[in-house]
Amino acid sequence: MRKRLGFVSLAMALALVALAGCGGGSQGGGEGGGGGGGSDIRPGLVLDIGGLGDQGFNDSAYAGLKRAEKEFGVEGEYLESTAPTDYADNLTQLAESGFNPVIAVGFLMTDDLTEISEQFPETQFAIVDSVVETPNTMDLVFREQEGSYLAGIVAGLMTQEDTEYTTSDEKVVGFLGGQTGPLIEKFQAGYEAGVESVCPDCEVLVKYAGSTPEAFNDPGEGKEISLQQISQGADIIYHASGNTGTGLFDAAKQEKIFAIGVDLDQAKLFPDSPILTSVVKRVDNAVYQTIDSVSKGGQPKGTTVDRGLKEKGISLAPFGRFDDQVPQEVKDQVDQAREGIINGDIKVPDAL
Amino acid sequence: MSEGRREQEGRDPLLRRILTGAAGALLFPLLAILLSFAIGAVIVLATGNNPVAAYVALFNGALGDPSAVGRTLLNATPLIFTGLAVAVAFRAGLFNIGGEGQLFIGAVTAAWLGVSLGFLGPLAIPVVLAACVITGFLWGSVPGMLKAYFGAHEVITTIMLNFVAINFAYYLAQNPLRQEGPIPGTETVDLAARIPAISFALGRANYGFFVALLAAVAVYLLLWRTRRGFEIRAVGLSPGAANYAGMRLGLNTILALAIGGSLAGLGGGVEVLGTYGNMDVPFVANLGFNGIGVALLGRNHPAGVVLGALLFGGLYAGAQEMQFATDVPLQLATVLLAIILLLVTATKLVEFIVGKRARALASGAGTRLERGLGS
Amino acid sequence: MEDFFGLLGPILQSTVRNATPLVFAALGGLFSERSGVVNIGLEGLMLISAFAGVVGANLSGSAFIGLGTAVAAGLLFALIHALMTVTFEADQIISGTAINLLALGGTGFLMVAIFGSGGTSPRIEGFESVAIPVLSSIPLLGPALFDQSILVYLMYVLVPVVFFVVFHTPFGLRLRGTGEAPEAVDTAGVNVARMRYYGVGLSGVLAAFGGAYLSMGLLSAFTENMTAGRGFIALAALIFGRWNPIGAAGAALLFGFAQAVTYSVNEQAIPIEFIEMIPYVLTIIALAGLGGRAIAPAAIGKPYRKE
Amino acid sequence: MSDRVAGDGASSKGAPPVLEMRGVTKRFGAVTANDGVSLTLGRGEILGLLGENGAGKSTLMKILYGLYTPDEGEVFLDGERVEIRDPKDAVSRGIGMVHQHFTLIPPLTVAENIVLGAEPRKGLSLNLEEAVRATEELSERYGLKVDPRSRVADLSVGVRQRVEILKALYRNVRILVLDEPTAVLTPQETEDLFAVLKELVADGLSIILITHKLGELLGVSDEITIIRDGRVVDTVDAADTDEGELARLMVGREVLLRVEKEEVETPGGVRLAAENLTVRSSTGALAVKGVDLEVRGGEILGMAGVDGNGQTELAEALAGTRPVEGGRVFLDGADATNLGADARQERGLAYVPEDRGTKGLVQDFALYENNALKTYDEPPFSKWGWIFPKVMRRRAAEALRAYDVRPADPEARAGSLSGGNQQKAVLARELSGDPGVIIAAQPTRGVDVGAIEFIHGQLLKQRAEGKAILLISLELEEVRSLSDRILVMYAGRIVGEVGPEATDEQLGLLMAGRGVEEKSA
Repeated sequence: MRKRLGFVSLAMALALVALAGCGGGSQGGGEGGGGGGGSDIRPGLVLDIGGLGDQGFNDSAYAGLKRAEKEFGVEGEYLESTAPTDYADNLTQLAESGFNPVIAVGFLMTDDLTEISEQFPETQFAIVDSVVETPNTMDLVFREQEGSYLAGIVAGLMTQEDTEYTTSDEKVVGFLGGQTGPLIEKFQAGYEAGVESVCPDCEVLVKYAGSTPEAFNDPGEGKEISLQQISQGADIIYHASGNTGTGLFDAAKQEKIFAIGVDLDQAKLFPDSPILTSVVKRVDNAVYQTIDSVSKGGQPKGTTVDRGLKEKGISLAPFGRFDDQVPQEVKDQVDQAREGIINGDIKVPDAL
Repeated sequence: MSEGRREQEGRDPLLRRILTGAAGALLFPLLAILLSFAIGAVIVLATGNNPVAAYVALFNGALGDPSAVGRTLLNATPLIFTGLAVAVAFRAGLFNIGGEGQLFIGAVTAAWLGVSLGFLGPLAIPVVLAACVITGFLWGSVPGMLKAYFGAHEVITTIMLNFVAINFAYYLAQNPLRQEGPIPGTETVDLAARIPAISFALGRANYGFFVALLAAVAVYLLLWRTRRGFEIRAVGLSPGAANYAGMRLGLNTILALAIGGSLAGLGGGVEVLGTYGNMDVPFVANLGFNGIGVALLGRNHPAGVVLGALLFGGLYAGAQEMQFATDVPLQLATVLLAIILLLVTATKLVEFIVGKRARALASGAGTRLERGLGS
Repeated sequence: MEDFFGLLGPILQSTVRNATPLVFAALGGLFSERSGVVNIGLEGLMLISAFAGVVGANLSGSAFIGLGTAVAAGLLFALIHALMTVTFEADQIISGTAINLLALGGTGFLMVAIFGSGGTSPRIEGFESVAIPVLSSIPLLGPALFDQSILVYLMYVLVPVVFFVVFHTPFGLRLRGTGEAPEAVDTAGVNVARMRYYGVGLSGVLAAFGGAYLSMGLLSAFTENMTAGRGFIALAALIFGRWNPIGAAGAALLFGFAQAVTYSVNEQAIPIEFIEMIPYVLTIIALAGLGGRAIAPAAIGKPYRKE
Repeated sequence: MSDRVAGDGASSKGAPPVLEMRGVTKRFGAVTANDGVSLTLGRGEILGLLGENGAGKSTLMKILYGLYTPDEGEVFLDGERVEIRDPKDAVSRGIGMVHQHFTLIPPLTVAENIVLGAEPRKGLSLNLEEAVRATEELSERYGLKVDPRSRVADLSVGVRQRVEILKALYRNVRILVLDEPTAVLTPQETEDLFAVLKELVADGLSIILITHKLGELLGVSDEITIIRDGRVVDTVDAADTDEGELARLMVGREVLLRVEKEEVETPGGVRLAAENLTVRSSTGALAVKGVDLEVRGGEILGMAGVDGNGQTELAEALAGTRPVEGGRVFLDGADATNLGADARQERGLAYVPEDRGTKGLVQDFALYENNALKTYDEPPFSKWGWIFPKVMRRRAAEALRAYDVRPADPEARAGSLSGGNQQKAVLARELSGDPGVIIAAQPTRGVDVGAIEFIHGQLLKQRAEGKAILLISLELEEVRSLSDRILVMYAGRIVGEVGPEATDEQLGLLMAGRGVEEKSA
């Protein structure tokens, strides 16, 4: 009995391999097409550690996939990674099975993708937050510092106001980073420059949660760091720390200060926390547009798509329910700065 | 009565030999594996999935085609090392939970020397791996010394040292050894100084697997063919008798943990030179802890460790495919492994299932009364 | 330095918060180990309870019902450990390791099954801080000790209660006896297996309070692997505290303090990796220097067989 | 406690016996430990249960105490058939047991140990004052002096035994079983114990006294039931029998109680000596305090004493497995104080440790590995760090045959052998290297009679070959019959030297430390 089961599964495996092999060249699958036209594409997503439910950029990328699936009537697939060992396997698996495009969500996959994209020259790859120098990999990078600069302006001005959540007596704001490294330092640099531009004597408290990826997934530490910063006078804290930031939201709610979210419009995700605004990074758009461009056909591309405020890849979320607590001049200053960045008058630093 | 006893004498050794032989050694792990798969099937059913489909996918992902086999070998390789690291210490009566940290020490050593000795080409490989053995040895000796000189329990110290080692390795990887660019990690070792892949069909599986097999053979020889191994086993089984026989308990404690450390360290080196080419932050996760399971499943015997590592490696490789082909979450593999571990030493339970007869045979020696065979 | 004193209040407050789950888990471990069963699975017991608490609170909308489900889950997993080690004579350390793995894999699995994705659960109503009038206005110590979640107050009560139970009740006498010399307890007509079930079961209940505090007191959501090694530190606190509730609580406070300090150490001064090491290095030093010679219950780790 | 009905011996005739066991059979796997055993215990009676080690005495008593369930047979209490499920059940039926290995919890106090499982309460809490009071009352009533508040860990074995008896009395026992109670006592302490036992039976208790020592039963018991190979051989009236008959019944053949010892002309030179030797025990206390001794070639020096008076530490210090605090050790005239066990062994010292279970043998090693436990690192077993199991096996097979170890299978696990064969395996290893000096600590403890004879024969053979032998034993009979001279150790000191003709009384006084007072007086 067991023997037969083994045989059956082996046979199935062979069949699967055969199918995948044939399917590689010409695919005639015919789901009725949506807007884009090319319904024969199968987008695949490899998510980073943290995976779905991080209420940050994995979720955002997944939302982009969902949107593409709906609009183009295609059926995509996503794979979660539990360890760095998984990246290569996941990417290979998708490419081998004929998925196209294959999108690596997260800069940690840079090395693996460089190798694998060379093995599958016909497949369009893409990577979020990193640059891979192969002719068939699109680099989906963002100028996070631009949005962070706007967040800095909001923080630097609001800490001088008296509201339900801020007091004017101490000019201290906070920054909560996830894993130390250049990516998050882009956020920090933009934020600090933004604060500096409107409040030169403001103090920016900076603390990172750690040097490992767990630093993106440690709300407990996020909360403790936030509470420390609050006790040092911070009444508005911006985080770029993934799930660690949920600890900030807890602390903000408890101590009645403002938080600034990241990646998604987190005020919508955490309605009970005082999240003034968020620096939204449209990973979903990047994913969606990549799928869209593949669906339009043509050779795989190796371009770098750099998105900032101008390309609407980065934006500052609306103030939402706190809108009436934000004075008009703050809103004006934010708008001016946005203009300035888009037309190049303001140069935002991208490193410390 | 005496007749009955003689009959028993004639029959017992044969049966016992069978039980302690290959079949006997595999009986408990195999039953544990089967049972856990049965429990896993119930869990899969409860989540509204088809367990047959899930297990077929699991099997395919582990052994279904050459690249699946390659993934299994790739996953198993570091687990052989960390499993051996646990097994050697276990033979000395010590519980080494520090495999993770020891592996990181070896890995960061390889990441550093692999780059700086890259000019040596393939010659660098043995040099770098030897260095990993040494740093792993030194790091592993720390809990040994803490135990021998201060009486600090190795279970706690090895766990704590894991955190220290990982943080230390990450510090080196992110600061002095840091590569250019946005990805936190060390520079990549020159391709010439890397452990080559076995064949294209097997994917990224590399000759590191054979290094692991060699390490298993070495551990076998160490334990059963050398003076040191004799001492380690004697100390592990009976510290009192070992001390009485003139063996130094402290020294053997330190050495057993240090040798374990060197094995895990070598594993870290093989991961860097073979699989990854450098040490990124984050690096690998849970290899040390899974090594415990591998060692226990393999009854702390090198051959068993290799088999256990292949099972673990296969399960993780298969889970990937399972996640892909069905809606069963990846974590089922971890759950299955946990259940296997839970059951594998529960001798009473397995005896309960197999029946009292097996139990009487398996523990026959233990229940024999003092008078036994002599009078 | 001046900065440090300014921070002392928040650090103390943070110390109590950090120590609370450790104290719960260490007290739990105390019951288990005093009965002769090593409980390296505290980590897993906390994790599964943290998860179950959030599920319970999410489904019912009540934090107290969540606490109930947390305790139920902790107890259930502890009883698995007891079943394996006491009844089936499995190795205690291995069973504990398996419990940890089961909790890690199980919560990950159930996150997907219940909430649709891994990572972080939806947020729930947790236990808010409740300031105790008068006491909370004592300078420095007041906010640290008396402006906390009710689970923290529960912890304050439990330390002396556990001390009383272990050292001044017939149950405690039997429990200690079981961990020291099970054959003696057995011949005195006390059921060794039952005492060990009680000990391990109580460890599940207490660790569950610790887990619930993490996901429902400290935070208000469950995150995968949110215990992050606290179970092991609790174990170290237990050993450092010499299997005495007061000592274990003291040790837990020390570790909590070490952790709290890391939040305010400036990473420009010391690389962040070294700051992260502080609690672990402290534990090793404590074990080597003081706790190493602590004598564990004599029969710990050994299954009791009636020949 | 106080509500026990005082003994009324008058009604004991005619009433059913307090305890009757009928046809009790217990098997372990294929081994039958008890085969249709029957015995009867009358009220106010002391029944001696005599048998060799492994004859099945302890198994029978464990059945009575609910630790084992019998496969066949019945147990009657006061004529009523009962099934005793567990110790709790046994206790509630008035059965108490003082085990051979004490079942006390060292870190707890005497009172805590006594009340464990039947604690007096005050509300929720443990009423310790009441526990202390009850202990004091019992100890006064039966003359069993103990301090209820002291920790058991700090007590001597004799006192611990009293605690065990008090523990049973606290539970209102009617039947008290004592398993080998005299093994750890001096002759005087034994007499004291028997006096207490007589007082207890006068109070209405019934007692079963288990022993393998022939002599002591005659003085104290009313009837003696002899068990051999799991079966009852006979039950005799203590008044109508003698040692010879008991020995014959117990062993099943005539045994020579006296060892025939050849005269060795003149002892040779001093081969092992200790000079003002001071040694600490594992707990850090001074266990050996300034011991001087000399053992000459061709003599057996006996070392008598109650267990725990420093003999163990002395032996370990002489053998090199325990560090010396002060003083010196000489082997064949050379200072060996700073040599390890290994080096001493290379100079011809053999050591048979008292605890073969945890010291002499690695239970889970095969016999060939145990046989090489000390010489694994020497040729021909080892070269350049490698070991050669084949050579080990061959040598072991020879040694095992020569010392009559059964089975003589080098692959057999040491732990699977009987006590006697384990001890022979130790001897095979220790003596086959032709050592010049032999330290034998408790070489016959827990060993069957056949093996005892063999071991004694081996020691005498070594003596005849001119070896120097230090024999440490708790069995006075053994020391007396084998030794040329006897030293008595008490509280870490040598308190006297006597010849083999010394009487029990002489030795007993020394073992109780009385000799010290005489000396100082």
